Amino acid sequence: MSAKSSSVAWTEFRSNPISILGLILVVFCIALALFADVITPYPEHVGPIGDFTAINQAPSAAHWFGTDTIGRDLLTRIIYGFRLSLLMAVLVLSISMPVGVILGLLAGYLGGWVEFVLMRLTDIFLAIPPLVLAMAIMGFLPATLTNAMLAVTVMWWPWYTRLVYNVVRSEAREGYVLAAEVIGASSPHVMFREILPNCAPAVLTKLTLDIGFVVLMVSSLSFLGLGVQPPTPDLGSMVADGAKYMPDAWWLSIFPALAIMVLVLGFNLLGDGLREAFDAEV
Amino acid sequence: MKTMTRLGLLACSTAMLLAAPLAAPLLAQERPLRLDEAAVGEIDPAKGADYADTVLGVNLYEALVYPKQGAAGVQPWLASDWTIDGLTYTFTIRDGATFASGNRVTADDVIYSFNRLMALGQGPSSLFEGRVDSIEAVDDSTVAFTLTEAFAPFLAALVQLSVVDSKLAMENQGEGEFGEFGDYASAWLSSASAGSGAYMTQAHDPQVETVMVPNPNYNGAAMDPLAPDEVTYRYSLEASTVRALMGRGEHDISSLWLPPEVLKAMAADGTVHLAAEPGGTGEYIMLNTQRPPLDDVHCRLALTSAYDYATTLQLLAVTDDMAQGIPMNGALPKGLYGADLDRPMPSQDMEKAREELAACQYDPKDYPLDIAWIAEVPARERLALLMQATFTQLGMDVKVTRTPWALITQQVTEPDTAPHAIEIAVSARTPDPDSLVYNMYSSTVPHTWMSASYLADDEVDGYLEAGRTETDPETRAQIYRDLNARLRDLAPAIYAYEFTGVYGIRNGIEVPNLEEEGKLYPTSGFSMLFKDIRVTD
Amino acid sequence: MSPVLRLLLQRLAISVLVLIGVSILIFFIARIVPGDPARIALGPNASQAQIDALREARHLNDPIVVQYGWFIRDLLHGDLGTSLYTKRPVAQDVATYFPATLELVLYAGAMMILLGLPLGRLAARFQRRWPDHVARLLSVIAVCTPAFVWGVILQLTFAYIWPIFPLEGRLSNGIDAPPLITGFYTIDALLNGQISTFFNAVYHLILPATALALSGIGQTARLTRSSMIETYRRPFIGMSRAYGFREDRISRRFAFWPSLIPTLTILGLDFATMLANAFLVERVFVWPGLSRYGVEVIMRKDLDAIVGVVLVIAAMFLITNLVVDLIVSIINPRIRLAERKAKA
Amino acid sequence: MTSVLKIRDLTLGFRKGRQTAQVLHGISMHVNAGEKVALVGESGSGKSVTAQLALGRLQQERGTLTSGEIEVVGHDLIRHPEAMAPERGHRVTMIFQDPTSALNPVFRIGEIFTEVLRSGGRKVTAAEARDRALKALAEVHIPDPARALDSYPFQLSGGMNQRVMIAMALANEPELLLADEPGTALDVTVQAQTLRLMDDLVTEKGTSVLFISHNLSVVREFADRVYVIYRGNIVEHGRTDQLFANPRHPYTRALLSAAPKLIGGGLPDLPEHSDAFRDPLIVHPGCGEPHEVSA
Repeated sequence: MSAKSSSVAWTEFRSNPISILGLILVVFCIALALFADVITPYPEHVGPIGDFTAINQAPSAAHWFGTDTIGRDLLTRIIYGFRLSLLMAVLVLSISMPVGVILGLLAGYLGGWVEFVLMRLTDIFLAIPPLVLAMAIMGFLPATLTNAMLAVTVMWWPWYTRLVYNVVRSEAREGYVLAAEVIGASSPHVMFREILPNCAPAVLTKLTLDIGFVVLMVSSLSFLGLGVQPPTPDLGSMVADGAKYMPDAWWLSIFPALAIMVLVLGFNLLGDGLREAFDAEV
Repeated sequence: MKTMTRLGLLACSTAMLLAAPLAAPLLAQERPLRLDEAAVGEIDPAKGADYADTVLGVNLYEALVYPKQGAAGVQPWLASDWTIDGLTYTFTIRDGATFASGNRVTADDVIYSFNRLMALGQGPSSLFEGRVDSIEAVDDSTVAFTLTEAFAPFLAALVQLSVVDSKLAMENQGEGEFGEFGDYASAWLSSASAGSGAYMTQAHDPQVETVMVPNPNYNGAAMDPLAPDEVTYRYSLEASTVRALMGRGEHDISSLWLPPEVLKAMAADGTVHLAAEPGGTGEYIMLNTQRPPLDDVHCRLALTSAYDYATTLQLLAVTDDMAQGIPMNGALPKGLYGADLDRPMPSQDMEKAREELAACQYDPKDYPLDIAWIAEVPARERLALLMQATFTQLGMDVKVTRTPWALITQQVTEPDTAPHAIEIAVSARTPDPDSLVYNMYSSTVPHTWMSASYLADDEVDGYLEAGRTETDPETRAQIYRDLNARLRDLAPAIYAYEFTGVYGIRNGIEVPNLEEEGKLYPTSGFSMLFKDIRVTD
Repeated sequence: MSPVLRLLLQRLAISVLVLIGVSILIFFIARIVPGDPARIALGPNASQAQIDALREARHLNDPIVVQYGWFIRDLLHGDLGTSLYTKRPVAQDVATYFPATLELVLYAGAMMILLGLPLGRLAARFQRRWPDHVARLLSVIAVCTPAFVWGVILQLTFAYIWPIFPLEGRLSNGIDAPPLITGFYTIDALLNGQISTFFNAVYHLILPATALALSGIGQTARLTRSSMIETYRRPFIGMSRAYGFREDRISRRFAFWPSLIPTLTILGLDFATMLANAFLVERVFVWPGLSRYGVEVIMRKDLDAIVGVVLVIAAMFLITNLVVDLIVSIINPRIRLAERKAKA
Repeated sequence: MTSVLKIRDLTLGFRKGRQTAQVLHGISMHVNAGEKVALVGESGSGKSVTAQLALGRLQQERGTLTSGEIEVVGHDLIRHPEAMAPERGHRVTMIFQDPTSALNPVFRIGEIFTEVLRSGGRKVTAAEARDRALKALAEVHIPDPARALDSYPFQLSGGMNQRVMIAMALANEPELLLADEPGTALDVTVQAQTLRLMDDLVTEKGTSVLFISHNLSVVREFADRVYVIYRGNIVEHGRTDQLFANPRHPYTRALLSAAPKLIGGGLPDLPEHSDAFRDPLIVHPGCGEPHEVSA
């Protein structure tokens, strides 16, 4: 599973130019998101305030990506869109990942009825395509940013549960776990100290890949009008809103679409690189 | 695997080769007409509520009366004439009026249709609720309504009573709660038409389209010889799709809800011309008079003064001489009694806004203002954002929410859950101001999206009741002018602008009712009579 | 009982349990949300009396567990309630719109398999050489781009700028739908011998199916590649090479089939993703399917319809997984012949 | 006397990034027709890569650096490794450590066998293939050859699979059989049985064998001649009787003294490392390489 030490993994990672490209893209996007206030040409355009004299302008020197239907600079909004997407992905995963991991540990290690209940529950969640479940939840709740994150979080944890469960099931038969049990280590100790570290490469790799996929999911929800609400800049709703003006104002949806692509691509390449480097099963 | 791949490729390439010549639509009809609407089409006239339903209703069915062309009031339609004797209205059905099924239109059909409308309790039933004491057939072609009390808007309201073929309906009724009438053919009439209108349904799918063909037994107002011989009314097309289809000549008339940029781009292509359908619809930014701080009239007046009317109109402009809205100077759109066209149009006055705000008992900082806009109409987002930008200048904390229509209808039932401000288009459903303002401002009506201001003002209620019982047209007009003045003072809404529907029409299609002077039916949707449309290519 | 049959029955039982779980989950979510379902169902003009009557008729005053009982009873009678959006029974709507979605998804699924598997196989065979790099780059881009973006791009490019394909819909204007047999226009057209309708339907399927399939193709290619690379490391491939099996025979047969087993299992999940992505693609191409219906009912808080759509999609997903299990057990002799081994 | 395998001053290195890992440091060895030669060493000593080089496969991989000479059944595999392609499975075949994992799990024995008979593009009809496979399986004393052909590898025992493997290896009458730790994964008695079976058959057919093994007892029983390899260098070369009777290289001696532990397979415990293990090659009398004799 995690036969490779981290230094070997790093050497391997470094030798793959595609992984490095992923890392660069990720760092680039994060940097844009972090320093959005400084970088963006029109930071005031993040909100509802636009410039009604400069509506739907094609890309130009003043507005590299053009302006939107109320005259806001699209580049500015895309950069803030990065910030929002990343923030949402981090929040969603920082809840669903630990929950999923702990439940997976419990199910895999304790077995018995705990395993049965948790894994059947996981099956139920995994039996509905994630986007559909998230949409359905959004269908019942008011469309707000918080609810969108909640919906995605609710459907995301089972993936970690299943992943960790599978790792635990194979690790539990490994010698070191048996050894720890023989010397009378407590269950929490075995779970968290012995097994958990061995799940880390798989979980971390999945986490990296998932940042991309959460961005994808959230933007899909927004595309359908079920996620982030205006005037908050969100890449998915920018694509949806812009699509109405195709093909005349093509920049309105093409640039945000490319932005989603770049963001997801970055995390995917990085995640792939990590997977190969750690030889992790995801 | 190898063979499978090859087969797949073969199949794909063959399909492409063979499909290419089929790309051009195979037109079975000589004069097809294809148009679309944003909403879902409901073809049951007893359930229809919005613009698309009205268009379907006037083409598939006939009502006893119809709005006058190019003027206020009503004209004969299915009824050839009528008499009013106190509270009794007696209608004579047009000679030879026949349903598409071949059945003759009789007084019993009118009675069935009215009872059906009231029993189902949806759609236009509220126009008649509690107003009709009895309805009876004087003879086969004469029907009499007796009212409970004087009700001036009654005649105009009848434009919304579509007459259903009762024999056909009863043959097709299902099990239901209405005794001998079963389900009042509720299920069946949502999938097929049974009327005497110029067209009848050939196929209907509420999510996709309604296909209509001429009614062979139609004998109503003359049909243009070039009228379409097949009409496809399509639902929920994206603006970009409509634009592209029209560019390819695969679509004829766009919906009313295209953003101005799209209309403009289509017109610029040279294959499409624009036509406007003004009148009858006000765009109201309803202010919640029950929730602080807007329960104080000064706070409301601050908003109406601060509203940027000029930019609004600028955002609605399609071309130099056409826009999706015109200025409005009160609660009533022009063309209705009581709309006074002489008054100046409102304009933004930040000075006055600040004064009013100072007079308001609340500090705006303590009360964040939430503004909702209807998710289904994207162009409204701009106006919501414009408000956010303007009101923020007054020192208010403004939040904007995109809310789906269904959710709005739910929120507005309780003043506490309703937003502070929401832009809603309200149309007069009949050629009478009562059908517009009564439901909006009477304190006696249940809370609905039309009454999202929750106004409770005795003076307003007084005018509204007087307008209903007064039958002299001139006195009535004065009542509505007084009402209008009172509503300006109370500011239960920002009267943002009067909505003008702008259609993109493919060159080769002529819609005289919209394009020729004096041919417009001033009630929203009533001009879209397919029988009057000419397909010239 | 054959092992395959036994496995299938076992899976079927689990699927039914899971489906019941899904119904509980979705039912309770639908009931705990704010808002009175009766009020929502009746619309803004309803009187309190009408609302009370509907609450009574639909057992909304009973405890939620009892309500679930009623719900299941109706469900077993094929009654999913009434849609506010179309004002028709949800079951009827589902029956009307589902075939369109299924047809789209099946064509996309076929594209995913017919293009994704060979692409992944090629990448694995030429690992770390240019066909691999090209295939990987293409597939990662395909995976990272949301289906709606593909839809928008394909529509813009191939229906607008170069009007090769139709913009939207299932059939051209003027072509009538074939008589209803399966609801799949392509199949119904063929069954009725309407060749031109068949090609017209296929012609309309190409763009939306491609938009839907692209991320699946990428995902399949990636999975196939990594699974085959794994297989290439196994001793039996070393044996094949030591015995001079031709490299393309190995790639097509001896490494491919063993790799397919893990790949297929995950392909089932990809198919589920497609069912979900259909929501996005149908919106772009105005495809009159269940997903588009789903979006509309979700936007309108049409509770009965939402529950119905989610249940149908979950059922579809479970059926897909059953089919995948069946295929895997046929490909994998270990499962097929489990019994014989037990005897031996 | 003709050599089916001739290696001279062969070096092998793998390049990774800017570094090169040297695996073979110039080894020379040969296998004559009909001869059974063993290459003995610990894992990682370079014995398995030698087999891969003899198949012409390793040198075609990127990052592989070779020099010297390697000639198998008359082909120069340094310059033309691709020449081996049609010979694999025919003139040169191989037997593996674990027969069960070396047989493709999703194909029937019959399908794999047919592929073996057809390898290198030879035209063999299905009926003909089945016929030859049945005969070959009968030769290795498989009780019900027809049933075995219709079975999947996991349905047969390890011993049966090894017999199948041997039948496949010999079905095309090869000149050279590479036996890479043959049957190490099997039970000791089964391993011994199958090895004896193989030995009988190769002796009968006159096939040359290169044993690659760390198992000295196996080597002692089946090999005519032995090369001992240590970290990429051949350290001792002699006839089996000479070498076991009189091991002269310190490494060989260490190996032999550890031998009891090694019997029965399993990974050999590393004999304690000593600088003496790096002593130069010791060749027993009469055992020189062909080029040295002729030179």
